[in-house]
Amino acid sequence: MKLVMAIIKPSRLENVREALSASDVHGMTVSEVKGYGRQKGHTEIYRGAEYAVNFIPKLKLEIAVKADQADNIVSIIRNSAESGKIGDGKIFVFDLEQVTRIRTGETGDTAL
Amino acid sequence: MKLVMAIIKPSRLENVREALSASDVHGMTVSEVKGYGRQKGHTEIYRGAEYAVNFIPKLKLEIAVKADQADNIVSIIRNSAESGKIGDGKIFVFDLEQVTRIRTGETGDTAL
Amino acid sequence: MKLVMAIIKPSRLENVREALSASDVHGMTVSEVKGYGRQKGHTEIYRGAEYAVNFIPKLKLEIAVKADQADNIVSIIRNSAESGKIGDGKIFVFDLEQVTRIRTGETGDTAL
Amino acid sequence: MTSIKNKFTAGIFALFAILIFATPSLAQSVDVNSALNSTLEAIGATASDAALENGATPEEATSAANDAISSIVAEVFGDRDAKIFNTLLFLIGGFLVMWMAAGFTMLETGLVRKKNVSMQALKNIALYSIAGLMFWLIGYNVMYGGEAGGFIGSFSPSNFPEAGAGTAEAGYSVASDWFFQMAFVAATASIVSGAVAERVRLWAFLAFTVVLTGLLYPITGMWQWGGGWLSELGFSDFAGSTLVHSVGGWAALAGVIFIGARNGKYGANGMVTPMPGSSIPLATLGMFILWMGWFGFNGASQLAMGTIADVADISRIFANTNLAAAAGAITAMILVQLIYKKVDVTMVINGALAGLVSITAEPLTPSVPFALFIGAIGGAIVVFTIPLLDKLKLDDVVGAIPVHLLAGIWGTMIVPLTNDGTSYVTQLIGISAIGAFTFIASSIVWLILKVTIGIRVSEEDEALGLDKAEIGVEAYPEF
Amino acid sequence: MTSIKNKFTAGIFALFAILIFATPSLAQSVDVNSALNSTLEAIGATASDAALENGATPEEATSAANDAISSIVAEVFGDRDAKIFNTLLFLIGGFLVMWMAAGFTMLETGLVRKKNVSMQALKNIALYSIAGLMFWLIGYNVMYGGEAGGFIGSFSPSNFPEAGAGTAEAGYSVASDWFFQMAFVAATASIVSGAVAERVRLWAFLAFTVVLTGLLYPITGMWQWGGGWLSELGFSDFAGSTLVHSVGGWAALAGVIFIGARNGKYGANGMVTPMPGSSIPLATLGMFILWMGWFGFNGASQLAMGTIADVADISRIFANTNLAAAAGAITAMILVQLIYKKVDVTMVINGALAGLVSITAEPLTPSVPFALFIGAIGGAIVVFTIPLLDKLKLDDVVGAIPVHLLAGIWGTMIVPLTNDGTSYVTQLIGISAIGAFTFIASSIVWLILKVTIGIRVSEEDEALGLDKAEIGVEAYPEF
Amino acid sequence: MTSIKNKFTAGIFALFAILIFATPSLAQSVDVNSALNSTLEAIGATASDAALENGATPEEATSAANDAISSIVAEVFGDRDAKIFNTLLFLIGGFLVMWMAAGFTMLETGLVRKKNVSMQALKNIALYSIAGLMFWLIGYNVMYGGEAGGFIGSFSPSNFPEAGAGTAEAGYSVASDWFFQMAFVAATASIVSGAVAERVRLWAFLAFTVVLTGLLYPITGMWQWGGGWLSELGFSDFAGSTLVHSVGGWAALAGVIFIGARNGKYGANGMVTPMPGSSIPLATLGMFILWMGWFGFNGASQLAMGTIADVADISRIFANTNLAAAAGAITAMILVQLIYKKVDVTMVINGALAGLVSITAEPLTPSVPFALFIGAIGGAIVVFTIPLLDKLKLDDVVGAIPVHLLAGIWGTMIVPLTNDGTSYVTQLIGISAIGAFTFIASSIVWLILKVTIGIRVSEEDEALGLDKAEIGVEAYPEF
Ligand SMILES: Nc1ncnc2c1ncn2[C@@H]1O[C@H](COP(=O)(O)OP(=O)(O)O)[C@@H](O)[C@H]1O
Ligand SMILES: Nc1ncnc2c1ncn2[C@@H]1O[C@H](COP(=O)(O)OP(=O)(O)O)[C@@H](O)[C@H]1O
Ligand SMILES: Nc1ncnc2c1ncn2[C@@H]1O[C@H](COP(=O)(O)OP(=O)(O)O)[C@@H](O)[C@H]1O
Repeated sequence: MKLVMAIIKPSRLENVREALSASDVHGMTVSEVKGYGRQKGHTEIYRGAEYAVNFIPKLKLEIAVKADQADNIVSIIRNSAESGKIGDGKIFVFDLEQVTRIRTGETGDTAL
Repeated sequence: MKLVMAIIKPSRLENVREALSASDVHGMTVSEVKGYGRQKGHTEIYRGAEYAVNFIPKLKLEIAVKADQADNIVSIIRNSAESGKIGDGKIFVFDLEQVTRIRTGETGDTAL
Repeated sequence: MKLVMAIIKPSRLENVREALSASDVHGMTVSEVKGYGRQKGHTEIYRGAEYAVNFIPKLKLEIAVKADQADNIVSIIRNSAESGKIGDGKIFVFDLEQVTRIRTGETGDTAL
Repeated sequence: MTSIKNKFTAGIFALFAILIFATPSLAQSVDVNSALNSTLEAIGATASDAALENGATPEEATSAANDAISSIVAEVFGDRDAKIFNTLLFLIGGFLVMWMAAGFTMLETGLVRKKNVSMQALKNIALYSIAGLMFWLIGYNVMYGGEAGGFIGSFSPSNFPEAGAGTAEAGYSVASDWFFQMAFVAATASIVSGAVAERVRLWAFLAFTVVLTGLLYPITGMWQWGGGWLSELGFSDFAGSTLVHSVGGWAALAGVIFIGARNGKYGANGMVTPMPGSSIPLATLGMFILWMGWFGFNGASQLAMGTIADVADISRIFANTNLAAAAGAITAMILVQLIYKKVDVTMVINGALAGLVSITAEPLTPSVPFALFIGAIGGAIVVFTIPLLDKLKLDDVVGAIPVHLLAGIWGTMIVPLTNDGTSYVTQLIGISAIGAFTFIASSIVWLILKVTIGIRVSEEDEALGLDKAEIGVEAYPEF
Repeated sequence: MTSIKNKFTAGIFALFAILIFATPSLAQSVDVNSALNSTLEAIGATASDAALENGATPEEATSAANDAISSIVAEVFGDRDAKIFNTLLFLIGGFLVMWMAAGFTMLETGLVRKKNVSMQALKNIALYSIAGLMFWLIGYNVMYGGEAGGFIGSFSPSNFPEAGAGTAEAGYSVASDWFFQMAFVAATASIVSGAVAERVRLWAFLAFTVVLTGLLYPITGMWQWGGGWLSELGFSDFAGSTLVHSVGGWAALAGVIFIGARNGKYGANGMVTPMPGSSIPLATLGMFILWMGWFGFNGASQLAMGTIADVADISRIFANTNLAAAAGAITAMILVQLIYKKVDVTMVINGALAGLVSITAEPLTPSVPFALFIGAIGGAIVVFTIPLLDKLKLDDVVGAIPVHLLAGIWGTMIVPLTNDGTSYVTQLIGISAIGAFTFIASSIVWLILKVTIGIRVSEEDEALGLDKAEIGVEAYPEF
Repeated sequence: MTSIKNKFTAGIFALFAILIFATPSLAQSVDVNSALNSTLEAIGATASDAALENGATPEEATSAANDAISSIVAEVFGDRDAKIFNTLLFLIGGFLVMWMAAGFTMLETGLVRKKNVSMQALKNIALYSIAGLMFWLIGYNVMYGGEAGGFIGSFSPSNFPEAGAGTAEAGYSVASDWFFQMAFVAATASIVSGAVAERVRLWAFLAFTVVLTGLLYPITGMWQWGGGWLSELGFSDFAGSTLVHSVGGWAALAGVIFIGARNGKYGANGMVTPMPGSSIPLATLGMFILWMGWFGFNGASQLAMGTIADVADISRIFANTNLAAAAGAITAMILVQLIYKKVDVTMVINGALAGLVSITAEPLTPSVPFALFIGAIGGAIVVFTIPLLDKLKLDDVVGAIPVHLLAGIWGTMIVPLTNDGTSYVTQLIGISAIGAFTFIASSIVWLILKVTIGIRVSEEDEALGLDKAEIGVEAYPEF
């Protein structure tokens, strides 16, 4: 199994969620994060003093999938999250050794 | 070493924390997340317009443990987080290559 | 590629960010978390009743880097995040199988 | 003689009529004064004629004429202005006490957890609305429509004089008094709302509010302010430490007992799990709003502002009220510092409010040192009794019982210290009678609601938070 | 006679002296009293001389002089106090209506999303400031400087009497009236601010505010309150259901149409995506502030407090205003419970406000049951029309159009039910004329702004939030 | 003569009877009226006797008696009402200025970081309480108990007339004046609280507050408002640009210097790290509360409302105060847009407040264009001096020094422009004397506190946040 972790723009969440639910994805976990990459922060003024806003709000999606689904999921996310502008984010894939569903105790692919 | 990542219901946190501290767990990191899985969201009404609440608040626990502890920790979490109702959450296990304690620079198992 | 995940004290963020930008790090994702480890919580009083504050606010940094950079990044974080006091945090390193830049579709090292 | 009397009556009516239609705003003084002048002249002539008819000397007649004129001038303007001042006092006091509804709302939304904030806001909007409705429908007449020494007034809606009728026989306009008194009953219901927060069912709470504001509060109110048996007995409660605050506190206590504590609040071995409020600044704002509103609450309870003595008394009440609150806050602050080493700001907020409740039974007679003493003890009461209630597993979310019930009893009991016309025994009788009635009647209402529609949300809804469960709108929604 | 005259003079001097030392004003007493003195002297002498010339006896002359003096004394104090009361009414009413600016700000910052909260705060501070400036610069005279039956006043800044001049010929001080009326125009602009929130460009909105508060509101205001053609026709709008609230609503409607809905609000197939407000407690606080301020809004629109009849009417207005709001809130609460099974607190907030708007056109004549009815229908209007507007894809962020425009029309149309002096036809004419003028004129202004500086932020800025895009300061910053 | 006297007595009894039944006060009328009665009788008799002794005819004597009585009737009601109006002004003004304590609290909790919000709330509750206590204990008499031209008053607690005593010799009730003045001293302490926020030790700050409100403010207050040397010199400060705002500003400046900047605020090379406030809506609410309260602050500083001239002046003050604030806000808004391209709402908030502070030294004499000018410069001052203070590494968290000290100096210096009775030199002397005294005395107090109990929290506690370190209660707790 794989864990697909995507950093996306907050405004793309609905798009991605809809695209994924059309595919075979059973669940997802989302958290609010801030980040920077190519898209550097910008300077802001507060009470006359300039300061750097280094981090830009993003959302982090974590989706556990069967190993063979990973590539497909990545491309679905890529397509639905893309706005073409800098700061669109990244998709990371990790190996996921084991999954347990708390309610039933099922493990492995069936627990996804 | 392994990283155990669990998505649980917010109301089970105290339970899980107590169960874990009774075991050999030295630390834990928690974050607020939202998610969906089998437990889909529900519809809500705001000012007369229906809308889907797709994500439900959950907590994410991350616990780094020695490789051989992982199974035990998973089952402790499973037992203490279970409410038997849909939406109880999932436990993921990842391989953890390296750990460093910032304060001392220790690495590996002793850094946990 | 590796994912370096660091739990640090909130007050050290600026320090770490500056140290990293001096190195070859292209991006970072930060989230607010709470945790405990050696540094246990403390008790607090609210309206005359004592209660345990078990979790202490921390920040979690996630940085995807080329495999050979990982050790260097870990030591930069270690040095810049250290305050020498308990609760300084931990640095975890995971294997990162694949990276995709959403905007361009680039993958692998060039997507970092 | 009859013709003279008739002339007089006619003259006075004419003068009144002129005043009503001409004086106020846009009409010109010239008209007013020429009309006024001839009216006065007529009155003077009539008086003088009467005197002469009665065999007075011309000098005596002149003097009689002038006396009549002087007296009518004094009556018309002195009385008019006094009545305007009195009514104005009720209006200003009224909007200040109405404003306390916002104060309770901010205090209570600040002290409940994030997931129950919208519900608390809704409950407090609803209770203020219901209080107005019920107090109009029956409350006011249950309270003020009874006979001296009685137990209950009459059951009928309030009636205000027609537009332009301009009657103020009581010395003030009836509607202004209604408005002022209505805001008091709303305060009583707000007290209950805070205590039973975070687990009470919305409609059950509102049903209780209907009975409390339409019936329970007005009945005990009748006993004292409605001129009933307690007032005949010599009980004294200037602005309602007992009639408003303790009544709210007793109703809250009954509610807390019948509804039970929030899940997870009390663990095994007397362990208490605090559930910190969602917003300290809003709770602080609520306290300041209440503090401000209290100048209307206590000050306008002087009930008259048409003499220098009255307005000076109101000033004295303002100063005492303010200083009792200050003493309550400072005492609570020092005590929590000494006992707990940190200064829990919610205790200080409660301390200030307890100071205010304590001085409410008698804000006029105490000299400042006494006012400070009364307020300080109020502040101490909350510091010591809030943990005590937790020991008894009485889960009062916002501290309503210590602040309003206990400090209210204290304030009422201490009245005889500075007010010679009162006695400790009578005060005790009043407190006990009102307490017993309110606690028992409230318990019955809560019980009936419990066995019928239910007074507590499901465990699941409570865990989820009432905002999601019953309102559908989160107080502070996220992405 | 000289001796009498001398006596008189002496007496008047005594009066004069007493007044100087007894009337505790600091600076102006001397002027007032010397005026008083010479007036009294002249009146007494004239009356006495006239009496003697007409062949009166000395006694009769004395009596005539005394009568004249008595009446002038009555005038001076009766009139003085009436004028002070009237002015005081405007001052108290004024600060209460000014406070509504804070109410609108809290309501609207609470109902916009987190990312647009600072912008909403800024817009509302700015509009209140601009309203004051423009209403001074031209608005007040456009509204009140015209001829009876006319269409527009004059274009000139307001002028207040010099310090210490103490004139109050109109029955009140001019500056107090200006202050009170200024707060009304600010309310009108606040209504627009809420409706077009979350996407309007700051400076475009402020430009619109300049025209609205300097010109549009004053023109239609002139037609009625300025004594213009509508008032001659017999139109009736006591405190401004139409003149203030509907005018704000029409301007808002034009704005909403020209600016368009927020991105993502309306999807395909009539799908509506709610965008929940950032803070329910702040929205609730805003409602309570507005409710409080409304006592000034409606109460002080009685425009006079110098007679018992006036102050009794104000009291009646307070009671009716409060109960109409309560009825609006309760009706909305019951309806949303029945229709949606949950009680959306923002609907209840809007319901209370709609009750207030509804009663504003005639808060005096209705008896309580009528006031309740009027308010209740107001509450029902918001429950049914808020979703309707969404069907029409009119994106009104805070419900300004249902609350202020629709309930405003309802309140104005129902006036003849309780006020015999009015007719449904005239009410309809007034509503239509004012609505047509305001909607068309506002549309033209919005259109000009649209094609010149632009009225809508970029899509990107809208997604980012106006706080970051135009203000640079987040409302609730994080780490 | 006896018959005349008897007639008189009868007439007076009539008057008396009328008063009893007509004057709608509840308790005290009898006393008032019996006093009134005997006074009238005595006056009538004396006047009549005097006339007879001077050889007047009985008619002349009667007339003299009647004149005297007429004048006393006029006095009684004119004076009674004037005193009631004056006292009412203090009471209304007082609760409005008291409300500013909430305004400062909201402003300051909104502008400090999330981790220090509870502490800011606590400090402001505590300082308001302490201000009341200290101003009663010694402050009021230090300020008002001195001799004309003096430097300091006496050291004794305030004493208010007994309940029902009804004295108002000063033209108003003493307690109402105390209440009003007490709210001013609290405002002064609130200013300091904001400047030294986020790092001052709680108990050190409170100790400073004790000295400031009991001693420092009252001493310089005595110099001017207490009738001391500055007032003899001709210094002019209507409502306290210098006496309240600059005094607060000087004390804050001393505090900021001795406590030092927040850790991390100033980096190497003049780098400034902004620390954005936790809640813009609360800061905005604070500004609106202050704006509202300022009508009491400036308006009631007219000190009298018993004549038409007075109430007209108060109206003028309301209009000027409002427009100066508007000008301050708009000026700040335009300037930040021009300079920084974005409109920092916290600057606009400070701009409005600076406008208010600027007009406070003379809100009466300026015509509107001057008031706008004075306020606008105030707004400009904050925009330019806030970054300047950062250059000087003076870390003033909420902008208290630019708003209250600098705009306060500006407002005081510009008084002679519109007020002929004042001179620039005298204004400068007053500003300097008060500034020097307050700054030096405050510095000494801060220094003593620094070397004894310490005025700054540990670096660790500062990083953690004062809410956790000293309060134990987070302002917005999470899971
Ligand atoms: N090396 C990295 N490690 C972790 N997160 C990253 C990394 N690079 C980018 N991110 C995350 O992805 C977001 C978008 O990246 P950025 O480089 O700005 O956009 P793009 O990928 O379009 O060039 C960043 O805000 C950050 O949260
Ligand atoms: N495939 C998945 N990837 C990531 N997170 C998931 C996945 N499935 C479920 N989750 C997380 O676990 C939570 C509970 O899962 P759910 O399926 O609703 O309950 P249950 O496991 O009891 O059936 C979700 O809200 C989500 O946060
Ligand atoms: N085993 C663990 N798994 C996950 N997170 C941990 C673990 N141990 C510590 N942490 C995180 O690191 C933070 C600091 O660790 P702690 O042990 O308190 O400090 P130190 O490393 O200086 O001894 C904790 O608050 C927690 O968030």
